Amino acid sequence: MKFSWKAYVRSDAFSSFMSSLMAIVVGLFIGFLVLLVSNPSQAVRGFGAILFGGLTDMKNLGQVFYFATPIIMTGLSFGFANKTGLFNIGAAGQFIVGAYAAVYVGVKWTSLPGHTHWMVALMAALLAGALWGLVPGILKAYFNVNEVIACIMMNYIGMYAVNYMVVKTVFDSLRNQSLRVAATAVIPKAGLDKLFITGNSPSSVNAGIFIAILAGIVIYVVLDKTRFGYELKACGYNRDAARYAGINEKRSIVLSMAIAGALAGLGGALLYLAGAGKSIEVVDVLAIEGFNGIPVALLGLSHPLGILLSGIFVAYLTVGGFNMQLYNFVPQVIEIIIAVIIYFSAFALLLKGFIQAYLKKKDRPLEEAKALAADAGSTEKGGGVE
Amino acid sequence: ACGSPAPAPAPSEEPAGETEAAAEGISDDGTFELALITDIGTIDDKSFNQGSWEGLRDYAVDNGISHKYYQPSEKSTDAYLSAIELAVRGGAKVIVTPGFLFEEPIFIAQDQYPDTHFILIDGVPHNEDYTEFRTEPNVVGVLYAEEQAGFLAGYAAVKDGSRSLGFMGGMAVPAVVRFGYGFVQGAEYAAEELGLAAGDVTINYHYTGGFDATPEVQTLAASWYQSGVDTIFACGGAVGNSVMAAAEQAGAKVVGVDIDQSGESETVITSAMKGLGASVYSTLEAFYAGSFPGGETIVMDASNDGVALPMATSRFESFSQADYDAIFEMLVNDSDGIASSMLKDNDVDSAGAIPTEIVTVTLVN
Amino acid sequence: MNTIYFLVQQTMFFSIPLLIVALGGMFSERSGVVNIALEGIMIVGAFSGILFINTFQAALPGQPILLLAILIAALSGMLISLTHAYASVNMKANQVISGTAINMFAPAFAIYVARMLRTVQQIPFMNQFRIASVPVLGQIPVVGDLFFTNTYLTTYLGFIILVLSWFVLYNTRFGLRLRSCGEHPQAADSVGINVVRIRYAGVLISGALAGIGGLVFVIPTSTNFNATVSGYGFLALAVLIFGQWKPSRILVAAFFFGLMKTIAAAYSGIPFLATLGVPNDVYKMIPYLTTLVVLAFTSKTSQAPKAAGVPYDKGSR
Amino acid sequence: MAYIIEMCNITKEFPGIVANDDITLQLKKGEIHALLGENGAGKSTLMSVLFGLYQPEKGIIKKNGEVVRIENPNDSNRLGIGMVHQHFKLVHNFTVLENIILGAETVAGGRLQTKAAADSVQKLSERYGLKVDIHARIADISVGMQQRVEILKMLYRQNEILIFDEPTAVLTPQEIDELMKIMKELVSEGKTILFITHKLNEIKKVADRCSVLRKGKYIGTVTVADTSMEEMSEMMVGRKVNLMIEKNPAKTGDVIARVQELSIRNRLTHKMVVNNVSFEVRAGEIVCLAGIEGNGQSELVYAITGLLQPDAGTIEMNGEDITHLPIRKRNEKGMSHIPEDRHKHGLVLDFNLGFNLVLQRYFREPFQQSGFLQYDKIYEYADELIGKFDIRSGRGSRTDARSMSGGNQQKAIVAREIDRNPDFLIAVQPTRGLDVGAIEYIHRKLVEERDQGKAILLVSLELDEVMNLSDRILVIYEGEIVASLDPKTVTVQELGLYMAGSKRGELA
Ligand SMILES: Nc1ncnc2c1ncn2[C@@H]1O[C@H](COP(=O)(O)OP(=O)(O)OP(=O)(O)O)[C@@H](O)[C@H]1O
Ligand SMILES: Nc1ncnc2c1ncn2[C@@H]1O[C@H](COP(=O)(O)OP(=O)(O)OP(=O)(O)O)[C@@H](O)[C@H]1O
Ligand SMILES: [Mg+2]
Ligand SMILES: [Mg+2]
Repeated sequence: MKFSWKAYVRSDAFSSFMSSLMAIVVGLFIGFLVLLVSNPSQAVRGFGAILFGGLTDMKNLGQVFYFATPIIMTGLSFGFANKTGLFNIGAAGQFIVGAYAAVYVGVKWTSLPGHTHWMVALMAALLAGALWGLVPGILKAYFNVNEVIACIMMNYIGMYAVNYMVVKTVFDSLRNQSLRVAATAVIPKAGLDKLFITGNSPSSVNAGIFIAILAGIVIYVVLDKTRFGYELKACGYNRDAARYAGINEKRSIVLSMAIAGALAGLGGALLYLAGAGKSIEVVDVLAIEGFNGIPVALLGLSHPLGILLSGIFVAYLTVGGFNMQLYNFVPQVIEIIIAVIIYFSAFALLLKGFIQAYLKKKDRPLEEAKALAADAGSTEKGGGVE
Repeated sequence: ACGSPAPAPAPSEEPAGETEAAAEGISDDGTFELALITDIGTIDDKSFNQGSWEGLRDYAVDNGISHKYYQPSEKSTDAYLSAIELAVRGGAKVIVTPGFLFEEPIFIAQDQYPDTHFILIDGVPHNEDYTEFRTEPNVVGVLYAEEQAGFLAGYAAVKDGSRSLGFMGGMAVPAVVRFGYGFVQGAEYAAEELGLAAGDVTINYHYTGGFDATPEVQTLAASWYQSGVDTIFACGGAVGNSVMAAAEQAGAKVVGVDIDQSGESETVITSAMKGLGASVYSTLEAFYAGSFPGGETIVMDASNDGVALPMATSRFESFSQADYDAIFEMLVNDSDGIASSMLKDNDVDSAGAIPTEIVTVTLVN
Repeated sequence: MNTIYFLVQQTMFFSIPLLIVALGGMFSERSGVVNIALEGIMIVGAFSGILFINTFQAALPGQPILLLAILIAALSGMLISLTHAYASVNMKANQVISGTAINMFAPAFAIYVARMLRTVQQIPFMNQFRIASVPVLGQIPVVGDLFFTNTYLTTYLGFIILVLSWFVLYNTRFGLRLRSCGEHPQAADSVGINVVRIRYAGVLISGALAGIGGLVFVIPTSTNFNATVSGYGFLALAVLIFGQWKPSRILVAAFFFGLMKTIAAAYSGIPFLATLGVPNDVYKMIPYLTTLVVLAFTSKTSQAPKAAGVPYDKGSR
Repeated sequence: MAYIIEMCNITKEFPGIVANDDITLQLKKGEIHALLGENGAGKSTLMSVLFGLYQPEKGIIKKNGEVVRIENPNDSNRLGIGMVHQHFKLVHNFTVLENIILGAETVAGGRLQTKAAADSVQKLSERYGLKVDIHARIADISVGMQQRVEILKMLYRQNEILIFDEPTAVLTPQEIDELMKIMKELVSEGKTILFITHKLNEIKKVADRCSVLRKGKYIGTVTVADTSMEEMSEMMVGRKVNLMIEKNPAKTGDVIARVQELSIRNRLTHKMVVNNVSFEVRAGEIVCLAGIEGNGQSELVYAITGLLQPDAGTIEMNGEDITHLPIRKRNEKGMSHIPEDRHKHGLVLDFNLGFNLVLQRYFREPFQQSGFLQYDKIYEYADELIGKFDIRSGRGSRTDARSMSGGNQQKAIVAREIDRNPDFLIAVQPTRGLDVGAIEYIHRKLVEERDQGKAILLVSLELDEVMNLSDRILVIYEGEIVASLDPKTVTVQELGLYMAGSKRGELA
């Protein structure tokens, strides 16, 4: 099929995209108002930092990808589960157990050959995350336990378990955090540090961003193009019908949660093996990356490719917000902006309606002609498109 | 945020920045000459970020110099370096970095920004795996003898009549550990002086694992008070707020940390202070006088007024200024090797391993 | 015995806010609007209440200022939940999205405003609210020690809210209508009930209660507020589900959680638990593990309001 | 004669469709006025306008000659208009009483007053013979009783104009008779009734006049006594409809399906819902399982199709024991199932039509290759089925199933199940709520399948359907098969008695 711009503009995907875009514009506008209220003289410069901070130099651009990596993963985790009808609010727990597994392998299994060490660590994270997702999945499928509450519980259990295990196995008591992983466990830079560098300070970006993008593409293909994805979505949309169709819906739920967990767990590994000098702290605080995935997924309309974009966008704002400090603004402005964007993205349905109504109005004469022609042919004009 | 720093004299209610925007005078070209980078905490952490910031701010205000603080985007070496870079871009000549977490970033930054000066509080620059320690002429490290501050607090509490004590540290980071060890040894020293019998003094010893006020900490403190503990040394930023909440319920006592916390609650009988702001202030003075002590590590202890108890605001029953002066003198003079033989963070594995005869230490984990 | 008194008194500090907030969530969800924003609303409520106390504590005596602060917390909670109601009811938005937005917004907002007004983000307050012993009642043996010493007005407020919630839900016209909107809004609409108005009411009540809950949570356990309620909003959500959206069971669930949390935090001060040598982190996990196990056995017949989370659309069939 | 209600030139649009197009409807006081029309003709919409659930774009409503504004059900209630909705509007976990008083509560001192309400509901229920247990929860009572609750709701509000939207679709013949009696009684008391049904014989039985809608337009109003059923159905559809099914005698072959001593216990109440049931279905016959809703037929079908595990007994297909086989295996072995609830089991409403048409085949080649879906093959196949079975929808195979009309949704399911060329087809209420045109179509398809030698188990509550379609009738009552009847010899009345449990037969 040939790509038709006109058809695309009329398509559902386009209205979805436009509605997200409108939410972003509104969010940014309100952010600007907040800046204006708090410090009028610097507002324009501060806003400039938000809009262009991520583009000022190569390092900042690299930082965008670095920050995007973990939130893309937790975003995918949430979005994937969401597409299959599950609400995975347990990414925080899955993320941190994944991080722990990766760090454990990274610190302890130093006898592994250099080029496989980090991969094994990633696998370990994947499995640990999957395990953490599996539990709510099993509880949901076989015991009808609401996954929201099970996930919340697993978040805390994961956090305490990791605190305990870090102290037991990989503790740097001088800093009250996990030990640094061996150099071989650090994800390769893949030349990105040469590209995204300003002066002599390179960005922290690494091959992790490729893994995240790959994960997004894989999830997209699985959900959209495979028989397995068909089953998962069928279960998500209508569990009873899936069962009726002979799909093992319990298995689907369990697998779906496990995959969501694996994605978040992998995200934990990508952050803590990034070689940016980050270690697992022994604190009783849930991993914030787990929750940050939710807005990323929602902004991306839970679509894997949308999540890639929205993850990068949110990271872009984060970098901008960091730079905004130069103009005397508190970085929390960024969080306020993102919250407002998310809030308005909840109106997507309505905005979409407006957009489509507008497009339709433009098309009216055309449509009416078509309808006339169609009426002549068929007796019943069924199947509303809206 | 964490259990170290700040001599701030006034137990002010609104500690940190007064009016940031106003005080942070931007110089005409929109740059900031003096910068501070917070670690994960904020400048109102009632701890080393706050103490250091107050020192920097006071100096800047006194001398009309533009100044500002930056928050890194996350807790990692790279993020700290990015924050340093941002500060440099913002025109910083001197950057204050409070906290041992900056040891590695400063180790790197001292070479990257040879024209910028760094004051590293609570640490010495070294590389990732502790194999290389090096302090360039554009860096000065400042360490504190927290064990002496803790010693003073423990000593005073027992002398004042406390027999059942508690130590509640935030995270088990070196500064906090030193405070705790000193606290135990101070209590032991006082008990010996008083001629108490073995077991007469007990200390519950615990790290909460964070620097935040949480209901869990409040509950734990309440349970200790409930079980007979009369004084808890709350050694870790906002942890103290929860301990104070519990003490108010139980009518018990709290020992504050880092800065004079007597204003926060009636239950605070004294605070184990370390002179963070003062050292930042004086180092900045030295910098502008052209005598930046680059390449050195300064140790702040009793002998240079780096640690103290705020006697003017303390609420002791019997422990007097004279008592305090006497013991402080001993630390300054290192009488009987009292200061030099004190066990520090690396000397024993845990507080339970400190050889005490009278004080019984119960580790809670 | 003292240990028991202590445990009961201490449990209140965990359970009462959980109870109040979960009851708030109940009103929202039973009207048909899922409220995942409880955490954020708690923060807003606590923030405004504490800010109020911080501002006026020198001028007014303890209990009146507490009552006023509760009022302020309730109002601000309602105000923020208004955005949730607008999105979920008028705009027929995805309720999880708007809730998430509020959860994100609240702490950022609290920090931002605190810095604007006070230059620092933590807001300290003097705790002049503790009641060492309630006159007369505190003297009663056992019961007095259990419930009327070392307490706060807010504890009784929690129980008052519980009784009121139960009464309103099951014995009033509003309660009947509220429940019908959460189960079958079309049915409610068809008998002339204004679903929009009822859902607004449900969400606003949840906002008020979550706001109060936030304040009640902070007061006994700290002397300052730092833009966080440590995930208790999410725990309240768990309590709500655990309590099957019913006041009596929510009470049980809130106290179960509270007791578990208390034991986990306080075991080192409780003689027989302290000697067991179980690691601290294990104790901390216990409430969550127990919850999972209990849920596994009790969830077969979940009673979630049928229409909760589904925007009401007059036209839809 | 003056009209009590006049709806004048009502136009109501939904996005993409004019549901009511300039419709005028006039009701005389004290009459039973039938409203007839195909699925989607706009009957429910028109009634919803009258009841205040929808606002029309054009048109006015008059009561007793005066223009009234009806903006919500409160207005209609004030005007004495009540409605029994096509899909009952009852709160499932409320009691009967709570449902009746909802929206019309009496309150004293802030407290709900239920006592007085209970008394007056009790009185109403006795007076009209509408037997209900007012303290039972809706979820626990039968559909018939739920309908009585709906009627009581109107009576409790003292409505004088009563709208019944397809009240008989879910009732047994006896219940229908009872309802008709009640309707007549109500009218005799001076109330006015608007009665929607697809069943012409019912109109014949009770209605005075009948208005017909077609595709949103008003066709006309006739006096029922002067009009034949054929004339009415022609008005409605616009063509002649064959109300009788023509079929040849069955040529039965081997036993395809055999159920032996099957028992099922309810998981919650532990009551036996299916009790020691045995029967067989042969190739080339339609066996009908007749019974009043809730007598175990759903559970029986669930057990046969694998949605539920029986507690005892065996199920065989083509001589093989399939009692414990998973659903997919049963499908693969040649079982097809047109489910009772098309929205719950039959369709994934958020999938498009194409995806729904391969619901049991997506994993087979050519729809899938090495794990990847072959979209072109799926749509190709779907388009073929859409053509073959005349499934109408806006965008063909890409139409969201959710946006399709109920009739076409049902056609899609029938198409899917039949096209799998099963040995054994289980059809549960395949024509529920459909108009005569669609019913005719589905009946023809089922007979065709039978004639091709398929074994068909038909579960139906509609007596006409049972009588017309089946070659053999099994009557199920309280979980037991109480009779095996020959449709050629049994009368409808007799069948009704078996179904109601007042008669038991010999088991063939
Ligand atoms: N809420 C709605 N939104 C969009 N279209 C609607 C809505 N309600 C009804 N319609 C459409 O309006 C038309 C008339 O529907 P209506 O329900 O009134 O038909 P009906 O005559 O009652 O049919 P049936 O016999 O199946 O009950 C149909 O095409 C229907 O799809
Ligand atoms: N919510 C809706 N929005 C838009 N169009 C709708 C909607 N519901 C139905 N339609 C359209 O209206 C037409 C008829 O649908 P409807 O469900 O009323 O048919 P029906 O035969 O009356 O079904 P049923 O027998 O289940 O009531 C369909 O073509 C469908 O596309
Ligand atoms: Mg219809
Ligand atoms: Mg209808």
